Amino acid sequence: MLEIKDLHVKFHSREREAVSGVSLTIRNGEILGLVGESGSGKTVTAMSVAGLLPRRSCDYSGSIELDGTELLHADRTLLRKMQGKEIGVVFQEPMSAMDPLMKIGEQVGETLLLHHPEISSEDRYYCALAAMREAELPNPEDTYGRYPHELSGGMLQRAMIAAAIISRPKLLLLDEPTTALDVTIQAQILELLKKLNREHGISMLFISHNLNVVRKLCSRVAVMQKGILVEEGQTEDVWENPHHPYTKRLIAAIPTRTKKEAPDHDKF
Amino acid sequence: MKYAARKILMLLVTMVIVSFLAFLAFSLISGDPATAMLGTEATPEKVAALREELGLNRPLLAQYGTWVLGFFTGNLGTSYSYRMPVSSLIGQKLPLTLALSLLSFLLILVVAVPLGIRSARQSESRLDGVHTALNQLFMALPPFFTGILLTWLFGILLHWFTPGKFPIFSEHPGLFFWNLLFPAIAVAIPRIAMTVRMLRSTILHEMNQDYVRTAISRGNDRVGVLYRHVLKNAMAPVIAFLAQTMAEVIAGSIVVEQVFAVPGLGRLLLASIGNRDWPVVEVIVVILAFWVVLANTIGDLLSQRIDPRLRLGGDAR
Amino acid sequence: MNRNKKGYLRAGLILTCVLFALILLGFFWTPYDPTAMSGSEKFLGPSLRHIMGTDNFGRDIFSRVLKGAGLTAVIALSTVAIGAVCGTIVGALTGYFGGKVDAVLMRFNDAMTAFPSMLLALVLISVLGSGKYNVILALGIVFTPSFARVTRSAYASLRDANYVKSARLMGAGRARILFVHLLPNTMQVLLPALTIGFNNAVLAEASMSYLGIGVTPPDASLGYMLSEAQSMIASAPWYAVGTGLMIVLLIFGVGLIGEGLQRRNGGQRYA
Amino acid sequence: MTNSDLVLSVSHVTSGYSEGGFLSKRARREILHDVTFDVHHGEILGLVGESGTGKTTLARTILGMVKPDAGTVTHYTKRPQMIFQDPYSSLNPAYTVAWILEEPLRIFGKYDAPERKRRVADMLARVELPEECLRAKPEELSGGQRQRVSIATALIQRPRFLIADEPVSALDVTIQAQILKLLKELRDEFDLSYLFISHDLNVVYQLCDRVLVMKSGAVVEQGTVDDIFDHPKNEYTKQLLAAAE
Amino acid sequence: GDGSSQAGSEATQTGGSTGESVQGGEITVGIAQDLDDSLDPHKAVKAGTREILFNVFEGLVKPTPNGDLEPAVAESYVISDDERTYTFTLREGVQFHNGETVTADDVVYSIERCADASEGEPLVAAFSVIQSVEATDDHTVVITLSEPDSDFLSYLTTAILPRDYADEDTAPVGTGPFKFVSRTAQDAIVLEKFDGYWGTPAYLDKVTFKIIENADALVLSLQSGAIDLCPHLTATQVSQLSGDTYQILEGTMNLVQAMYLNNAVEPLNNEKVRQALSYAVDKQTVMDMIADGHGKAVGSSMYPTFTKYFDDSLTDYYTQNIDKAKALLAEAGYPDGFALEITVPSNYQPHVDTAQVLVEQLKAIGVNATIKLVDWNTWVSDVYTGRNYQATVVGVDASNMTARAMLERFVSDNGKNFINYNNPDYDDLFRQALAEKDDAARTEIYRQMEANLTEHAANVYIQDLADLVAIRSNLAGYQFYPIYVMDLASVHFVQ
Ligand SMILES: Nc1ncnc2c1ncn2[C@@H]1O[C@H](COP(=O)(O)OP(=O)(O)OP(=O)(O)O)[C@@H](O)[C@H]1O
Ligand SMILES: Nc1ncnc2c1ncn2[C@@H]1O[C@H](COP(=O)(O)OP(=O)(O)OP(=O)(O)O)[C@@H](O)[C@H]1O
Ligand SMILES: [Mg+2]
Ligand SMILES: [Mg+2]
Repeated sequence: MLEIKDLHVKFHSREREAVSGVSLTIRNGEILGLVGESGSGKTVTAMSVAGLLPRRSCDYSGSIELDGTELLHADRTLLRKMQGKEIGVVFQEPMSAMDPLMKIGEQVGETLLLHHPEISSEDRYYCALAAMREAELPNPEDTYGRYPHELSGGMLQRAMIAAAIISRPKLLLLDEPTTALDVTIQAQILELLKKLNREHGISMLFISHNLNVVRKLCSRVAVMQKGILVEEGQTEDVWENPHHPYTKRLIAAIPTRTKKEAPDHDKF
Repeated sequence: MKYAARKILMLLVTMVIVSFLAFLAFSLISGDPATAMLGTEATPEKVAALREELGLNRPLLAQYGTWVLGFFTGNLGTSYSYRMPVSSLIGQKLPLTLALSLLSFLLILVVAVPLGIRSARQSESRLDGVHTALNQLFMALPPFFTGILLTWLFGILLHWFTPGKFPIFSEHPGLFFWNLLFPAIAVAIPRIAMTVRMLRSTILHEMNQDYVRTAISRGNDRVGVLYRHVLKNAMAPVIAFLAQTMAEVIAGSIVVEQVFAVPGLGRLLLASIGNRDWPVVEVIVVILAFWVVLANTIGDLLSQRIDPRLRLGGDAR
Repeated sequence: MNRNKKGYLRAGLILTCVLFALILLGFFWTPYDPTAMSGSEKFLGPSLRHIMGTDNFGRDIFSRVLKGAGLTAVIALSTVAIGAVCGTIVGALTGYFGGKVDAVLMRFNDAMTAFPSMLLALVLISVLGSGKYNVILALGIVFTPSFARVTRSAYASLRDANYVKSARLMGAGRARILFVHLLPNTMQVLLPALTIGFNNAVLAEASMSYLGIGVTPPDASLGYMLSEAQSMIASAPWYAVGTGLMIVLLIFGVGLIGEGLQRRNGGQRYA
Repeated sequence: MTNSDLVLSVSHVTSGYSEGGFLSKRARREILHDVTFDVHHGEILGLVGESGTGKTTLARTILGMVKPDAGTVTHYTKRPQMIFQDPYSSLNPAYTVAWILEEPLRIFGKYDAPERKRRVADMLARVELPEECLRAKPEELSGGQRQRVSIATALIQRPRFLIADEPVSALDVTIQAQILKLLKELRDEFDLSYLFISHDLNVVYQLCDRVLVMKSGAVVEQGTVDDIFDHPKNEYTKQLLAAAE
Repeated sequence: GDGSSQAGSEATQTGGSTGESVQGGEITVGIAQDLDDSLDPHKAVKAGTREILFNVFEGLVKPTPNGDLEPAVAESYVISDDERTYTFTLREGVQFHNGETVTADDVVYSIERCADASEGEPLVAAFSVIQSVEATDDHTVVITLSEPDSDFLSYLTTAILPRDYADEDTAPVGTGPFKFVSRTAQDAIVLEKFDGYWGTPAYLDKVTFKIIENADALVLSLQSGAIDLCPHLTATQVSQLSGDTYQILEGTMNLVQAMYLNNAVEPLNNEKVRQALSYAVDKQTVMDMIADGHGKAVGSSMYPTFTKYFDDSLTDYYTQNIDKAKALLAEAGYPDGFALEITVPSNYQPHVDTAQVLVEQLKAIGVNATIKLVDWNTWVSDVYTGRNYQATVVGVDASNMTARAMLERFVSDNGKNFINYNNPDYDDLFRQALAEKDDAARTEIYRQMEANLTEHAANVYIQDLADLVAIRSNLAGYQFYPIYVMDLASVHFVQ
């Protein structure tokens, strides 16, 4: 469904390519995990898909096709038609990613306003409420009229998800959606994503540097390092049998609850 | 509403402090109103008698008390030098200064806001550097210098207006504003440049915020982002800035009134300080301070209406 | 935005350096004695002999502008120095410690800023009397609150930085934290504020002298000269233009530096 | 267990923040409620709990940055230090690493310049940073390098007790592992005791000897790592463990 | 329209175009000083206020352009042989602007008001010789003096006010050819022709005095044609008026501009030093510099339009002589000069300009002079009343047309002796002059007093400033007076 071929992105202000030669596919209804160290180009890859590259300040090549539509080189008018409607994006920092002066509900409904101007504002209101309910926001009628600063991080992240799914996009890009959250809330959001994937068949690109999380959610995983895709495969395969040394290190570094080598209890 | 009430209370407190400080300052300033009034006719006996008559021998606090009491009963006192009620004296001057200040402020709004938005939108253009430099140049034009050039060019060489002539509003409203326009321009030019700069960088700052990326990801185009999201967000700091501008415009008027011989509050203030005509000075100081504090309070209240985060009771700025 | 980052700073520095070099030169040498009068050379237009022409006493305007700019610059610099030092100390104390002192001082600050700065300067000059030293003092006092405001907010925002806490844990004294650890970090906002302050000081001094309540002859600051020039605007427009231009260039140069500094910070801060 | 065994004892501490300004009345918001625990010599005590429960507040109270309303904090060592969660604001951006590392010694005031230089170089080597870092300003360093510099500054005065407030949560997983390893090594080398704050249970499990679990400003459970992880008694602890699975 | 200023000549000087005079019309007069003063003619203290109130008020007698007094509210008067009783017969049907007829009671009220000494000095100091004022009938007022005073009559130009009227301060009512209409502070004073005037009525229907304090703005207003008539311009200002919209009349200001010296402070208490300063100054250069040569040099405290008293031989008593000045300084013990602070009121440009020229001239003899500009009120309190200064450049004028008004102030114990002049001979002469009944002899004594001031270099005398009046080309009839007034009753449009 999504096909990234040989993607290169280089920012004018940087020496090194941020993304060099990444090729990826996401199949219908699949959740692909993208992991890698900070600065490895995960976000840039996702932004290229979403049409959010700052085109003036970087060079890019390759191709990105969503169901046969070329996105990377598409003009802004076409992109605008796809953005929000076909591709939804959920960003890492929900607080700064929401317009602080716009009501939550209006932000959730904004995609509809832009892509379906024919829908009356009343209908839009109900659609927004429905989407918020779907994203398991408690008490959506009340939340609709609130402003971002009045909500907790977890609620905001749900609102972001509601906004992203309101127009039933084919593809959802999730850029570290749980990193800023508490473990308990993190778990709830992951459940929610699983449910959406199950019930609506939305494909997802899930970016994280938390391998445990990726393992819980994704069927396939891709590993990036310094702009290069170093490994890709079924999650369990990669887990059990990492090939690339970086992947190996990454997995080794995961704090697990294995027994410590030398417990020194004698001090107690 | 609690917020508004608190702001208004603050305003009153500030006004009381200001009026008292002003009063205190007069007692420190060298020179005595009675001597000033008598001029070359002053003899010690005459001065003493006049001081008695004016109540200048009473303790400072008592004088202040009388003044405050009078203020609230609508009696602003009597000018020492003009021997007429301060209220009617100010009444003749205030409209002109207000008109001048409001006109400059209007000019600033009308010119600077579109220019600022434009300049932000064109921040990537090749000419941006030139625009910024020009903007800095305009910022460097002191109103009294611009004023002199304007009178020379339009008053003397081109005869577009008559320097020093300010027709009464009720008689020639058109001419009144036409003649005020030139001083207003002189006051406005550097402020316009500052406002453009402020708007530009605030908008650019907002443009770089994450929520703009979110908005685009939903399918907004640049214009939509600007008008639906960015401008609203840029508004709160801009309003605070404009409030400050509004406050400073009146100070700019004081100087420019001198350049264009506008018979407004500024000139009355300067003359009254020279004459040690404290009843007049006190009222003008209170009016000016009220204007400044009011502008800031209105700015705060407006920002707070726009930005729900401030409704928690925080301060704009 | 990136393209011009350095450009403004450089252009501003060059312009300002040239002007200050001229001004410095003016302290020791001017083409003519700036006070020497000549009945036969009244109101000469700009020429090679007198590049800015002469005034009603036949004095060379360029020489006077140099001297006047010198006085204006000295006043503005001293004013900024006083305002910045006092303002920084007040701002540091209130911003860092907060609490009641802060609240009271800031209320006082608000009351001070409720007077338009011109008015405050006027009142102070009435108390102190006119003349250049009093102008410096008065303007220094007038500008203190704005510096205090800027540094206060800088200090308040830095107060909770972790490196401050760790410095405290290590046993650093308050003065050391305020002026060794924190002061360099306020430069980002203080430097642009200094340029703005300088420009405001030039403007304020010029306005006051223009109104005849600042510097008095035979000291001639640019503002006083401009008020002289205004009365001759029809017969000697070059006088006003030359004098005004000097003010404009001074402010413009320093303004560019400020612009450059702010862009270097990438900050959008306003003093 | 004697008192000489303790580096810190916190007993019945209640603490919080004052709110409100000049004209509105000041209210005290209580964050910590009756917190009691000890830190023993040489141990790493983990502190877990969800965001906003008051873990940082507890650290501040221990270090005297927040005055407790009730209860006592007793230190048995001198100059306890802290490593902060955010490596980006824990180093003074105005100075070079060399200056930053030397500053604690200057404040300490016992050593002359060459001695200070020597100690700085030693410490730099100890936290495995290259020499050229000395001339760099913090902004030129990566997150992991910064956290190493923070650790070095915290240790250069040779404290015996260190509070680490989520020292790795802002870092990459691979870097996290390195820093945790370093912290462990330093414990033995410098004879340190830690209070290690984290919300990552797995990290705590790997590093700590004992764990405190906090919820809403109160300690709900404490015990050795094995006890807590294998036999959680408190409902909240169970939830946490389940979420971390 | 040549307004040469020899007062006392047979022709009344008038200024303006020739042509057929027209009744009616309105003009705007520019004035450089605000009337921030009481408008009560007895209380007004500023010269600028009195200058304008001249059109609104009259006394029993009033001055004429050639320096005489002519009956005004009084139709005639008789002075008794012992010069102690003045009997005035009031003119029939003189009206106040409020429509009421002037009665003897009003006159008595007005004179007594100015003679009241209950608050120290009376409003008109010379009225302290008044013993009684009586209305013998509705048309006759008798004033009795305690001792004869030959100058007494000239003080009776004091305005006659209606008796039961309380608002003179802000809405003055008098008997002059113009009546007061309104005042807007710092903006304008409006006068209208008074139809009930007893004498030759004014030509103009309405005169607006437009206040433009800023000398520069004044020029701009002239250039733009907003003003029809403007007195007291400087040569610089005049030089900027081009074209033939205006004609320029030249008179003098009727004042003595000098660098007044505080005779009581070091080193100015040394006569040689004062003389040295006088020798250092070249009056002509001053006039050239500040007024393109306009103005009349003076050598003592008397200005030329007072022809009767003016002694022209004193004018060139000190001609610039640097060597002599230096020698005098050396004799006085200041071979290297000294520092001198000249305090100048900032509100009048010619004085500021003069001071700047003086500073330059004094450099030649090593005197390092600096200017201290102060506002008028500071000048009054520091210099004039406080006498706390070294030197000051101002102009001193006469409040009425007597030599005494110019010379009395230098008597050592006079309250207005702001230069602290202390010369026993001078005090003696003044006593003699007061006692002298013969006019010629008294004039002679006054001239001796002038010479005394000059010889002892009481001040560095400079000039009577030129009074340049710009008047629109189609206006005529402007008259110069030997005192500081502006008479608009004779100004009229011409065809
Ligand atoms: N707008 C930009 N201008 C210049 N460089 C950029 C820009 N955006 C990203 N980069 C650079 O591109 C590289 C890849 O960044 P990217 O944000 O994709 O990393 P990431 O894998 O998402 O890291 P993280 O886990 O920290 O989010 C980095 O070196 C980054 O500095
Ligand atoms: N300086 C402060 N003034 C007032 N309230 C504060 C302050 N600092 C923290 N709080 C409040 O105290 C509570 C506890 O905060 P604390 O920072 O101790 O939590 P934490 O457990 O460290 O959370 P995290 O895991 O997010 O760091 C929070 O509700 C917070 O809003
Ligand atoms: Mg990223
Ligand atoms: Mg914390």
